[in-house]
Amino acid sequence: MQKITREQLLDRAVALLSDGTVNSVLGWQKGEFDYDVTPHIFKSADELKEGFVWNDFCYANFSKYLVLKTDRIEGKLLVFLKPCDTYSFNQLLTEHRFDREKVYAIGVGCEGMVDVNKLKAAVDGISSIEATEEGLKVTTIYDDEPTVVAIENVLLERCVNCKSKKHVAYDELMGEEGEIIDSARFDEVAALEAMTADERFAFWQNELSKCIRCNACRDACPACTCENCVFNNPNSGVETKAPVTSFEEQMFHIIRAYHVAGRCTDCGECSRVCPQNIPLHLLNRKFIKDINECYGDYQAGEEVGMRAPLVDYTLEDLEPGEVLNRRGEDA
Amino acid sequence: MRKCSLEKINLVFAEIAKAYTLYLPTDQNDSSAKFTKWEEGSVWSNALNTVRSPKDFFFPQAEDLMEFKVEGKNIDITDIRQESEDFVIFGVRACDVKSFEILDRVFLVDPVDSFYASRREHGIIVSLACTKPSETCFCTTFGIDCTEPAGDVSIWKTETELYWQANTEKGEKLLSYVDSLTEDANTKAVDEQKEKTSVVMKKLPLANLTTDGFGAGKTMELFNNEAWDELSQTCLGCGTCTFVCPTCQCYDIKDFDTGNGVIRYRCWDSCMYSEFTKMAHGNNRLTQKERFRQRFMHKLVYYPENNDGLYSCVGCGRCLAKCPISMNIAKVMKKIGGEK
Amino acid sequence: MQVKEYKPLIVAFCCNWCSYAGADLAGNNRLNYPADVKIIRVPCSCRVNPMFILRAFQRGADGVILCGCHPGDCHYTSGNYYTRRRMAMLFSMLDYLGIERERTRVEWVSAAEGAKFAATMNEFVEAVSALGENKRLEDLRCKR
Amino acid sequence: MNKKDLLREEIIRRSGVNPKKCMKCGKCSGTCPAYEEMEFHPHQFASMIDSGDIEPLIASESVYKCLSCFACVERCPRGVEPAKLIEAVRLSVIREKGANRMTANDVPAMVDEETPQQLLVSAFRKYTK
Amino acid sequence: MQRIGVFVCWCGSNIAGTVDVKAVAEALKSEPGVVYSTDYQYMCSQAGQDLIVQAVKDNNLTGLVICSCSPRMHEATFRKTAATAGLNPYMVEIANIREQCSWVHKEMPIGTEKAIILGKAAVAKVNLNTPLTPGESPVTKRALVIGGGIAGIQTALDIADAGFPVDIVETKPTIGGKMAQLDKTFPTLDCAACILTPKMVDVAQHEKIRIFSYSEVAEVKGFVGNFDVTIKKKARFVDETKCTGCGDCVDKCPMKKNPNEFNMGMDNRPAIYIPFAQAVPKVATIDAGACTMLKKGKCGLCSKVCGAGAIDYTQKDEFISEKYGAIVVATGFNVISMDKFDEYAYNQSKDVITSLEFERLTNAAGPTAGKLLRPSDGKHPHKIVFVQCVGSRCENCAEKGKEYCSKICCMYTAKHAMLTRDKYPDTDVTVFYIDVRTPGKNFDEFYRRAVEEFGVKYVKGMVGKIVPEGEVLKVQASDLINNKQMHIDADLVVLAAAIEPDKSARPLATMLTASMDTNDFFTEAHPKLRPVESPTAGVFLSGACQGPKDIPETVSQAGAAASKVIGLLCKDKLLGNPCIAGSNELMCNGCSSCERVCPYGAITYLDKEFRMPDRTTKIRRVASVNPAVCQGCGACTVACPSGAMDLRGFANDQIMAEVDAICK
Repeated sequence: MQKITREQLLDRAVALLSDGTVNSVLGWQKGEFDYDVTPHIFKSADELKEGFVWNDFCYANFSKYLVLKTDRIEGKLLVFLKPCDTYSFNQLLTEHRFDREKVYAIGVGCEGMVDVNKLKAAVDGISSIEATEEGLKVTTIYDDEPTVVAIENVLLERCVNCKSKKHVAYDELMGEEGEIIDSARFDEVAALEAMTADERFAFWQNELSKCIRCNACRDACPACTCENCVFNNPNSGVETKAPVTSFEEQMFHIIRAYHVAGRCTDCGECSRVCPQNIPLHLLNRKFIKDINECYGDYQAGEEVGMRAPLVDYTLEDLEPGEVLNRRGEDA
Repeated sequence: MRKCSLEKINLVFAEIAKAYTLYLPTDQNDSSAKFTKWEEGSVWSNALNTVRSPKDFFFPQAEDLMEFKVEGKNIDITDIRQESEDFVIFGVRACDVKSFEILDRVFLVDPVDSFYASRREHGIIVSLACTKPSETCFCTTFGIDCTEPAGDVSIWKTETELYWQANTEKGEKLLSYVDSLTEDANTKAVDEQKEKTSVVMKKLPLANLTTDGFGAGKTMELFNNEAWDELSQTCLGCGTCTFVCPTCQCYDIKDFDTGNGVIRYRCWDSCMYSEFTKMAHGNNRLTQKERFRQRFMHKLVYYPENNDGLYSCVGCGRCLAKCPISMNIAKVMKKIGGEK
Repeated sequence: MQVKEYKPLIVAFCCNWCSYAGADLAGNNRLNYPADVKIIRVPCSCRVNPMFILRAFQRGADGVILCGCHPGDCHYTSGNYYTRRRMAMLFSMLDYLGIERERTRVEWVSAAEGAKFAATMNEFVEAVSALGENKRLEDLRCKR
Repeated sequence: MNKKDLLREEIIRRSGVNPKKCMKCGKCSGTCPAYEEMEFHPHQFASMIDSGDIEPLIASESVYKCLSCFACVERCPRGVEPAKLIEAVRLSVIREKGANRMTANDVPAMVDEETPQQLLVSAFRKYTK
Repeated sequence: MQRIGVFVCWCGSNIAGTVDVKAVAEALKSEPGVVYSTDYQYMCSQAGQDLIVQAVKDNNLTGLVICSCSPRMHEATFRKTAATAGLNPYMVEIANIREQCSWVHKEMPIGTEKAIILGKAAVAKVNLNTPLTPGESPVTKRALVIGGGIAGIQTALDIADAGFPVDIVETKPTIGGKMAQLDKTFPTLDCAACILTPKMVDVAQHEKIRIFSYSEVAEVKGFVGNFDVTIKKKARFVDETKCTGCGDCVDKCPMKKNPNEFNMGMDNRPAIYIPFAQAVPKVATIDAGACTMLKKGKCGLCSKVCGAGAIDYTQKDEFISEKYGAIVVATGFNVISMDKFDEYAYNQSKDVITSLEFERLTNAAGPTAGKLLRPSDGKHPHKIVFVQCVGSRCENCAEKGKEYCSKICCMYTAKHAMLTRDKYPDTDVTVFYIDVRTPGKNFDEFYRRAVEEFGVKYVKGMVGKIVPEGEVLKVQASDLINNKQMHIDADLVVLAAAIEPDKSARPLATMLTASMDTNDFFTEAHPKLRPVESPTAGVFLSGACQGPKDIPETVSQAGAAASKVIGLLCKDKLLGNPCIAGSNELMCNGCSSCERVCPYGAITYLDKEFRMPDRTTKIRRVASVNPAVCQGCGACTVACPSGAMDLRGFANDQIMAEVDAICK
């Protein structure tokens, strides 16, 4: 259950709209069900009052929209940013992808967002969801007794392993300032690293073969904002539209992870949006873990203007062979 | 109508698998279901439906069409098509069965798509009536009765029994293989089950969603509707909705130069993509709004206009569940078609 | 059917200033190494895009080796330092995906190290041969 | 590894000092206040430990003559920290003998008003394991 | 579609001995684009080249593949051949079938097979080659030298003598730098002033040289051949054109107690001053922080006594913009601060001094008029201790000293010790050293003379501490050879303090996009082969800004830098390497990744208006490569995620085509 209420955010948004600080609001709009919240640009107070929501399903990371939307909009755009979103926000600013002057950012405290897939696996036929202190009280269309689902059982993976409750960018903060968390987010990567090469190959083969190349991971990723993605560009030599072979599946995911390496803030959108539930964050986190281990701790988006590790070097960097064998011959 | 005990289901599968390649939904480790090839030990999933629709069996995401080699002025073409064998898709829901009709109207009209036609000919559809529809279901909107699935064979599942009814010759033949495992039955239990299901159907959140706002004569009005702007403004332009959709049928044809020849293949395309239908002069749909509109106009307006009023959506709810930003056809229909 | 002896296919990217010259020196000194190694000349090791390496594997290469000037000796002062990071990260990722780590290598070979070039190639070809054909990172369409 | 090398490894591990970093400038011995008292001087500890000549150091009284004032550590331009090397040798002497030369019980007898606390700390460092 | 001609060279038996050249020529005939294929004994011979030219004409060839020796050998030759035949020289690719094929393989079938594959790769590449023309840019025939020490002076004179105008920018009121402060120079012991001041006068009188003294570089824009530099002339409150340097104002100024920088603060100067007698320009400067007229509006004496009417209290900082073709950095060095070396008691006793202060003490124009007297009491010291490597070779004390060897200390300490013993034989001189490093012409002989002829005591060991006690300095040190500790009661201690780059170097490097090492020394384009060029084209390095150097080395490097500058300024136009990076603006995200990896600062960003697909316009930040600065390494092409950045001559599609051809 979120500590900040919908009304608090709504009042602030309405106030900023009416005093002319901003003239549109990027927020979450209620959907058909209690969980299908859609990002939406609200243009008026009435629209906000009718459709704005803030609940445990406001998982969408708005940062990427700023690249596309800020130059299409007159005046300033109010955007709500959860702590993890602020890292993407900074990273995009570092890469000059939008104009900071066009944005008014409100940092919103976040208690973790719900993974709808997990919730649906726990309860079939959801008709309504109510956030309570005990958890989510879910009623069904089958007239069963309402079920109370503990939030911690249905959190998004990225929230289970939340890396920071601290907002690293905002014009205004609503709720308390949190801390950077020493999370266990690399445990899964370490577990994979501990496997044999054959086991790892089998694991990834199984996961990546599910890919349908819908591009949701790329299109939701705040680091993937290329004007023209290499995978869409027929002249790039790697353009593909469908995962025709297992090589192309690997190719797509390796290159995508490589292109965002050092720039990925680990916001987790790729894994969330994947319709095939491929744990794509494990690819990005591998790069982050390697970068941390080999070149010193680095969190993309922590500050604006940081030099990403792959466009940097030191004279003492490890050799590629040393990096490969730093845990022994085959681990 | 024939019936068999659910306890014997694996024997039935084994029997079918002797004669055909059998595909059925099985549970995956991420709590989703997927059509997989039946093998000894496969467990039929209880899930309402699979993430990927069974359209993949007839219209796969990628398929090679031919191979050719150019040397000087000679082009050497090889037909690499492999004759398909008869196969059975077991447990297809009513909505998905309907989707084949929609695809047929695209691929089987002149000029017939021989790749698709061949697969359709060899495929046998065993449909399954729904007992526990989900909140994202809205098949009734398109006149589909989930308790009366079509297909070569229709089956109904009760607590203990499976009821079988062959609808076509292909279906009769299939049933004949499992004759010894089934017995004649009356429709009583099935009717009761249908009754129960229809009670749930009436309570579905989208039960009142209608197509009234769409239909002949409204093309321009709908096309110019102002709400498209707002609906499409946060669309990411990924192709998730089109790729999980059982009725989306757009594809691209591409060449892959292996170095020793060229493979011409086709693969799914998505009208959500900026390069979709890109031509020499450029793109004809320039913004995400136009691309977004195209998808829904096609499903709800253009397709029905060309196909005797048949909508090209079956209300399976996959896009509702999978859209990264939870924008979907139900929201579009309410906004554009006017809420009832 | 005649059983063909397995010959690995090795693509070597060599920077123009050091390693390519080192390979030339190996030639001048008539130092043998297997003909399985095919060299592609690039201005600097930092020109090598990970996509080139994946492309080589896709097309059936069994091993890819990247040679550049020794760190500190780059003709462009810093190119090989970037290469070092890029390749360390790429190879680590390939390893993570279960691709045999012996199939990729970075080696610093100066223009004076003809002997090292030949020795490196002999050693690399041997290591890749021991692994056999690259099955994990190939595009089956290219093997038809 | 022979005994000599083992001892050398042990001293280096225990001290955390790399004697190879020594550039033999002699600033440690130049700064040492106990120089005249010591048979072997701070710079010799660095070079003798590096070459494995540790037996003479163990046998020498020098390890107890070092005041542990750490002036050499402070002044060394290469970060070699000779006092830590001396302490490591001293510890191996005391540990080999298996007994502390000073116990906490001895302290009250030694304390008078004038004794600086630092001296006691130094003494403990020097005479116990 | 290209029309490619393939030319397979036998190289006598060098290639033909292991490669069946006829088979290679035959095999490549059927490759896409190939319309002509042949072989010849020596392709590089005149007859071979004629054959190529003829084939181009006969077959209307558009691209050439030469299967021959290494491109490092004959690429230039065959490019010229192509040009002769009327083709663009960059439409030629070489398949290296000698060094990398016939010479390293023994069996004919294997060599032939590989040669064919290498040939196919070259054909695949040429199919994608495009004609390239080197970019041209004009050269402004004027050089800027930043720093007016011996390095800057020598560079400026050499350039000016070649006929090119040169401007020198010097932050101090006079040029001359550190050398002007020195007394004698090792190892010949000639007087620094005697050899430097004539050069300073040469500079002042040279019609091609302008001196901007008391000035700084404020801004640098542009690139090689075309730098736009803004120079800030600090207000000196004296009109340089009027001041005659008579010194009347200096004598009359009442504010006499200001530390004299030129004498290392060991005596005082007035608020209006001329640093030293031979200053160039010999013009007075008012120290605004010390002048009561400027601070409080009272006094004005100098103005009254100035016969030339040169004093102008209203003078303001002035900004001058000038165009240059080349920039030479000669910012020099400083002695590091001794504040943190408590053990040497530098801050506790006036009698502990640095070597540069010692120079002034022994200089006839110094505070003691050349007599060696203790700063504390003016007495003659009888026991002097010299300490070497103070703050040099200091690994763990980055906040105190420097990790590197300062290089010049061994020699100047020997010089000081020798001169002291020579002039004052009653003085006991001890030098404490870690190593004595004297590589240089007549250097070691000089040091040995100090020991053997002049009786300087060299002790291998280091001073551990110095304690001032009454009139003496208690020096405690080790003598490692004799294995004893030494205690000396010295009258004077001289510290050979480490040197470091001038503080102005770092901001200057940023302006010039020239790279620096961690110690703030400028890095050279290549440590061995291009030691006087910075990696940034058009920026050259002279003197100690690149690393510690003595005078002879500085002067030779200054000359080398000048010759590089002259070589550049001689040209009317700069022809670039056409194999450079280029950004496809439609695909560029403006993310700055390429800019960050570019070692030459060749990439800048423009805000450009683009027509969007929906017919609106949008202003986007896009990368732009300066063709005159880019050297074509390709680092940017990989840093670019969208593939907008590509390298001409080694383009993505070309390299991938080679990969494909090899893996076929």
